[in-house]
Amino acid sequence: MRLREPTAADLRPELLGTAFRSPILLASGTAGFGLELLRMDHLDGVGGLVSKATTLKPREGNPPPRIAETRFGLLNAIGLANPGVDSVLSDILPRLSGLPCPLLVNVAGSTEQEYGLVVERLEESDLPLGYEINVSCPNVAEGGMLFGADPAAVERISRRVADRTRKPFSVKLTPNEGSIVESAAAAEEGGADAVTVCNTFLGMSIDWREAKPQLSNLTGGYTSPTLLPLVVARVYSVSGSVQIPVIASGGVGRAEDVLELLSAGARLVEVGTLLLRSPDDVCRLTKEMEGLLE
Amino acid sequence: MRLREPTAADLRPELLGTAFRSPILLASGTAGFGLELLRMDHLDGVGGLVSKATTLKPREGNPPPRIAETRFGLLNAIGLANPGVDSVLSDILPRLSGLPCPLLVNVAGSTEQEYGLVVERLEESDLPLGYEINVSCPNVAEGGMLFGADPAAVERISRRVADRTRKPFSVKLTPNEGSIVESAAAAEEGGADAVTVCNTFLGMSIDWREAKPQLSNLTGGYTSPTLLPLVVARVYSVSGSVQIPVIASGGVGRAEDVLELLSAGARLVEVGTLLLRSPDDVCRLTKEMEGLLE
Amino acid sequence: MESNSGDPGPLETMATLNTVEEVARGVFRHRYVAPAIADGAEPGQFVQIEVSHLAFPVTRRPFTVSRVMEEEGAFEIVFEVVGRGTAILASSIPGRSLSVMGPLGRGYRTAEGSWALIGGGMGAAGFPFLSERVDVRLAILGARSTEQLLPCEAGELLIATEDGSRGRCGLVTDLVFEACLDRYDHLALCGPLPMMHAVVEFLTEDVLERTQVSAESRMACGWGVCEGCVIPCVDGYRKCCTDGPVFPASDIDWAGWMELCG
Amino acid sequence: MESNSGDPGPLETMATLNTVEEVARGVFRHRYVAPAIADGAEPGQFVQIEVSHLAFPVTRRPFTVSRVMEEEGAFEIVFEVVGRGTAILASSIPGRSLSVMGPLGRGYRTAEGSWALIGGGMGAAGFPFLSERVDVRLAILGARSTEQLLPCEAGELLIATEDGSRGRCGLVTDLVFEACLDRYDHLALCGPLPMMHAVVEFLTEDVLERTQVSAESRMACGWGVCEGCVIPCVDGYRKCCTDGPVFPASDIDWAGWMELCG
Ligand SMILES: Cc1cc2nc3c(=O)[nH]c(=O)nc-3n(C[C@H](O)[C@H](O)[C@H](O)COP(=O)(O)OP(=O)(O)OC[C@H]3O[C@@H](n4cnc5c(N)ncnc54)[C@H](O)[C@@H]3O)c2cc1C
Ligand SMILES: Cc1cc2nc3c(=O)[nH]c(=O)nc-3n(C[C@H](O)[C@H](O)[C@H](O)COP(=O)(O)OP(=O)(O)OC[C@H]3O[C@@H](n4cnc5c(N)ncnc54)[C@H](O)[C@@H]3O)c2cc1C
Ligand SMILES: Cc1cc2nc3c(=O)[nH]c(=O)nc-3n(C[C@H](O)[C@H](O)[C@H](O)COP(=O)(O)O)c2cc1C
Ligand SMILES: Cc1cc2nc3c(=O)[nH]c(=O)nc-3n(C[C@H](O)[C@H](O)[C@H](O)COP(=O)(O)O)c2cc1C
Ligand code: FES
Ligand code: FES
Repeated sequence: MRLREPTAADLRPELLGTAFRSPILLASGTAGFGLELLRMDHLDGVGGLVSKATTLKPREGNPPPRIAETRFGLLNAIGLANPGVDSVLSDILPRLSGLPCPLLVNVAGSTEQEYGLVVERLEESDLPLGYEINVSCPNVAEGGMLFGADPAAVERISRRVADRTRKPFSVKLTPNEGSIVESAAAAEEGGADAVTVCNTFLGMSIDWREAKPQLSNLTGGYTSPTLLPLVVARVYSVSGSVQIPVIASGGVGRAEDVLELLSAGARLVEVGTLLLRSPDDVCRLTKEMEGLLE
Repeated sequence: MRLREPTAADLRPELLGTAFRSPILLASGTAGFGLELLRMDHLDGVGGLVSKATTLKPREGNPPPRIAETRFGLLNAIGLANPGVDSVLSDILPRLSGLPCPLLVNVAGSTEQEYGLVVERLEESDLPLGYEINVSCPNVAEGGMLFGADPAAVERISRRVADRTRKPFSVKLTPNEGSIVESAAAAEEGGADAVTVCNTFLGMSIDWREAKPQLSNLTGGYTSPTLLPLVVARVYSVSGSVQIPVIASGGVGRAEDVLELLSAGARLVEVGTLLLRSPDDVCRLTKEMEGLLE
Repeated sequence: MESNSGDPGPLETMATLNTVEEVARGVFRHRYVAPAIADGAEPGQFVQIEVSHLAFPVTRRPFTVSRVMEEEGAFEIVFEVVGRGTAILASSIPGRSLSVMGPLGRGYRTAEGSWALIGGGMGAAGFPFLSERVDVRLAILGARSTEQLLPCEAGELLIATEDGSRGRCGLVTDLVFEACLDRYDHLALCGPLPMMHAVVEFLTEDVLERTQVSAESRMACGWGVCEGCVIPCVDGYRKCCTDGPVFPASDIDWAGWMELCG
Repeated sequence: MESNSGDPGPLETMATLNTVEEVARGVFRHRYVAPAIADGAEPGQFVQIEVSHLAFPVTRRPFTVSRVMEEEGAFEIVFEVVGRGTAILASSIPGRSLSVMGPLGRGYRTAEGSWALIGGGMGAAGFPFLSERVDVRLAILGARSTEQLLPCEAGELLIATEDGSRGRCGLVTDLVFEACLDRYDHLALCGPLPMMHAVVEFLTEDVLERTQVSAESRMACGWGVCEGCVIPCVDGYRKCCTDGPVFPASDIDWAGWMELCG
């Protein structure tokens, strides 16, 4: 895999059967299901939106505190809180018809079967462009990152999904366990149309004076623009070892960071923590990249 | 594993058959073999020193550039440059008799055998307190992190070392591949007296305008005080799953960070990147911790 | 879930810091000019302030709207320095321009009738705004010391300070236990969780039904997408930022909340 | 490996920035009071400056000692703003106290006889100090423009600027190709790698043997422990920070260095 010099064409990528107006995707868990952003009229210049994880049954998520800010980043242990696929189908997707960009539904499960069942249900709606299969959540006791660390499980889950949809899907991998390169190859083998590199790095923060964890779940996913070099390395390694496109996720704090990830081989780039802080900043990224490439 | 509230006693830890005057160790690769610090009279308040990796044959290391500073941290791809065990024995260790703190020699190999051979040779010197077995270097093509990701290899290498020395040794693990908890258990099973959690996280930085990597080796080890939460999480997980002591390595930027790692379960804490910047700052850590614990 | 109500939703605006006043040691009142926020805010709503344009802290910080001056297009917050973000904010000088998101959340259901307000520490920050919109007959306020007491307009004002420097020497709860709260049509309660819990434990079922609580929680987004800020409620977790921050007191699972965050 | 010579080795000292001068656009001269460094420094040595007390950048930045004023206990550096670290340094105001480590590395072997100095851009930063210690008969200096030219004391001064604003319009190398360098007992060469490589390619074997090169490399520690700063030499990699930064020109593997870093 050679490094690429990003060009204007990379800002209008065509993949997954779609012409995206920007390589920026809003990362799962940081854009809800898009309703808030739709209300805020805040989706200009954004290429697409990845929904909060959707599971078969509604999930309450982990007990609070679920959020802790550290000196240089953010820890979260939401635990896949979501209303469940029935409610997503009946209450949410119908309200998203005005969405000005494609939607990928992030799908999670605590058993391998569950992934297939959720996708099967979601096929009832035409709205989603496709799916992001989350085998990498660091914040749940069952499934999550344990699947992602095992290439055989990744392949089986990918196959299950591929058997149930003709829509494109990406498999979101974990950087915490196993080999991300092997898991990416397994996803490709199982029929994935893309891989997302990667979910959050496992982190923890302790109030040592009280010997108390900052999160009720003890550990969480750590996000920060300081992690960009870790994501660049993994995007580069995976891009060099699979044929399917790579979606980068993690570490973007500014337009240059997106260009660096594109140079490393990413075709689309998710932005999460920055979106929580400022949807306006995220909407500006594409314009800023255009400026940088001039 | 419960979180601990660090006390003054934790600042004078007793383990590996030794009473340390401080929990601070100087991390491998950031203190050379101690000669420069000895000359600078700069080892007060430091609990011990871990040498640069030592291999059987001299190693030139990777071509330059080996160092790149990113927005929030440092990338290095030194590639285990060292003069080889013969020279360490004949030229270096004899000059370290004045070292005011224990020395652990960091040992690396490109084959499993090599670890045993290097340790066998180092046994000729009484000077080292023991060894740190580096199965986790991210910057070499052979061995390195590939061993560390495979619990069976970790166990075999540990056993080889245990068979050749009665001195204590720690096995330094990788956060990049495999399961650090399983590798730690394998090290314990193989006879390790401690585990070091962990070596550097694989990172990469690209000059996207030129499509050029910042390091000749493309990827390197990324270090930064911003990674503390990642190390805290791994120290906590490993501490809860093995009986042998855990030496933390990574992310320390200030005295509070050391206390957080002690709270997570570490008994000794290595400091690397901060040492490169300021030996004085590192020497002050122990005093600062005393102040914080008052 | 948020209703797709057609209202444009919260905005990110640049607000200009206009006046800074250190009202007590470590407690600051800031006035910001930001007409979009001043016009739309309701008592009990909050804003999310980007305290630094640098990379850290990575999230905004939430503050209750303490008062609005619609003619000036300005709003005020009152805050205590408790950590890094509030320290940076406190060091701002007038003229500084900051990104502010808001107004956010659901404020008080401002009904007719008589109100009693109970506030501990910075919990009273939003009372000035509320007391402009409802008929406040009684306010019971507590603070560590007279210095930290926030002002509040009310027919009757009862005060407790921990050091006895003003009013009763003790806690807000001591005054609450003595007050005749059944008299009032509505109660507003805001303060540290243990204090609110103690008050709620004491209230009769009947009064509890008429009590609204302004809750706090660690927030990442503040606008409903991250699911980070949940408060244990009787029907499950509810988002502090969009379901609240003001909740009917009887909706909250007080025992659960105390156990997790108290 | 460093020799265990008994000398106390480099020190970390607090240095006070005393004078700031913008000698050309984007080029600054800083004078720091730090007797421990001023007393010990030799021409060609460098210092490592902690440009910020904040967490970032995580390493110091290396600068050649441009001059020392022993009576004042001060030393000077001259630097160009090329990135973040130099930008922070350039924004410092007199009176600021910074942590400086030094003097570091091996400087010029300052032998008797006549010297010729060849410097490109900031490569000439160390020449003032060197010219106080040796007999400089010729200096050939190049810069983008007259603005960026650094001063240098020498019997004869030849200048080239890329924009022709002073001296020859062209590169230092153009002047070097015409000069009679065999005449001088010692040569000192410092500048961007491609420029130094072009000069070295042109020198006769004989002159090359009398040439010393002040090398640059990305450094993490600057005091010999990290092995990060190596320069390809004929006998393998050598550390720029402790084996150099000044090397005999004939020790360097020029082709190898150009290929990797040119
Ligand atoms: C809806 C809402 C309205 C608020 N209104 C006010 C107000 O009007 N005046 C005021 O002084 N404070 C108010 N707060 C609390 C204020 O947001 C926190 O004090 C502030 O975010 C702390 O930031 P920091 O960076 O200084 O502290 P940090 O360094 O992040 O943390 C310091 C301490 O504060 C706690 N903390 C951090 N964030 C929050 C949070 N969001 N809520 C509660 N505790 C937190 C931490 O757990 C820690 O113990 C409000 C909070 C919420 C959620
Ligand atoms: C021994 C030595 C002496 C030096 N003396 C001087 C001097 O007297 N005057 C002067 O202006 N500069 C000198 N330099 C170069 C100076 O150290 C760099 O310009 C500075 O470190 C750049 O820091 P930055 O944070 O501004 O740049 P960054 O933002 O880190 O990088 C900007 C650019 O500079 C390059 N760079 C970064 N670090 C170095 C480095 N250590 N050496 C060479 N290039 C680098 C990067 O690759 C990048 O292209 C010297 C370097 C060395 C090694
Ligand atoms: C609050 C929060 C919630 C998240 N929830 C999910 C999730 O439900 N599913 C998922 O695949 N990733 C989830 N993520 C991970 C993000 O999608 C993204 O991969 C990560 O934040 C890295 O990108 P960033 O550095 O831009 O934040 C979550 C991240 C955050 C911060
Ligand atoms: C320049 C450099 C060289 C290193 N070389 C080695 C090495 O030879 N062997 C090893 O086990 N770790 C090596 N490391 C890793 C450090 O020992 C340490 O684990 C790492 O830097 C994390 O600690 P820090 O965050 O305090 O820097 C090196 C790190 C750096 C920065
Ligand atoms: S803070 Fe993000 S949902 Fe409330
Ligand atoms: S910069 Fe560390 S050895 Fe030279």
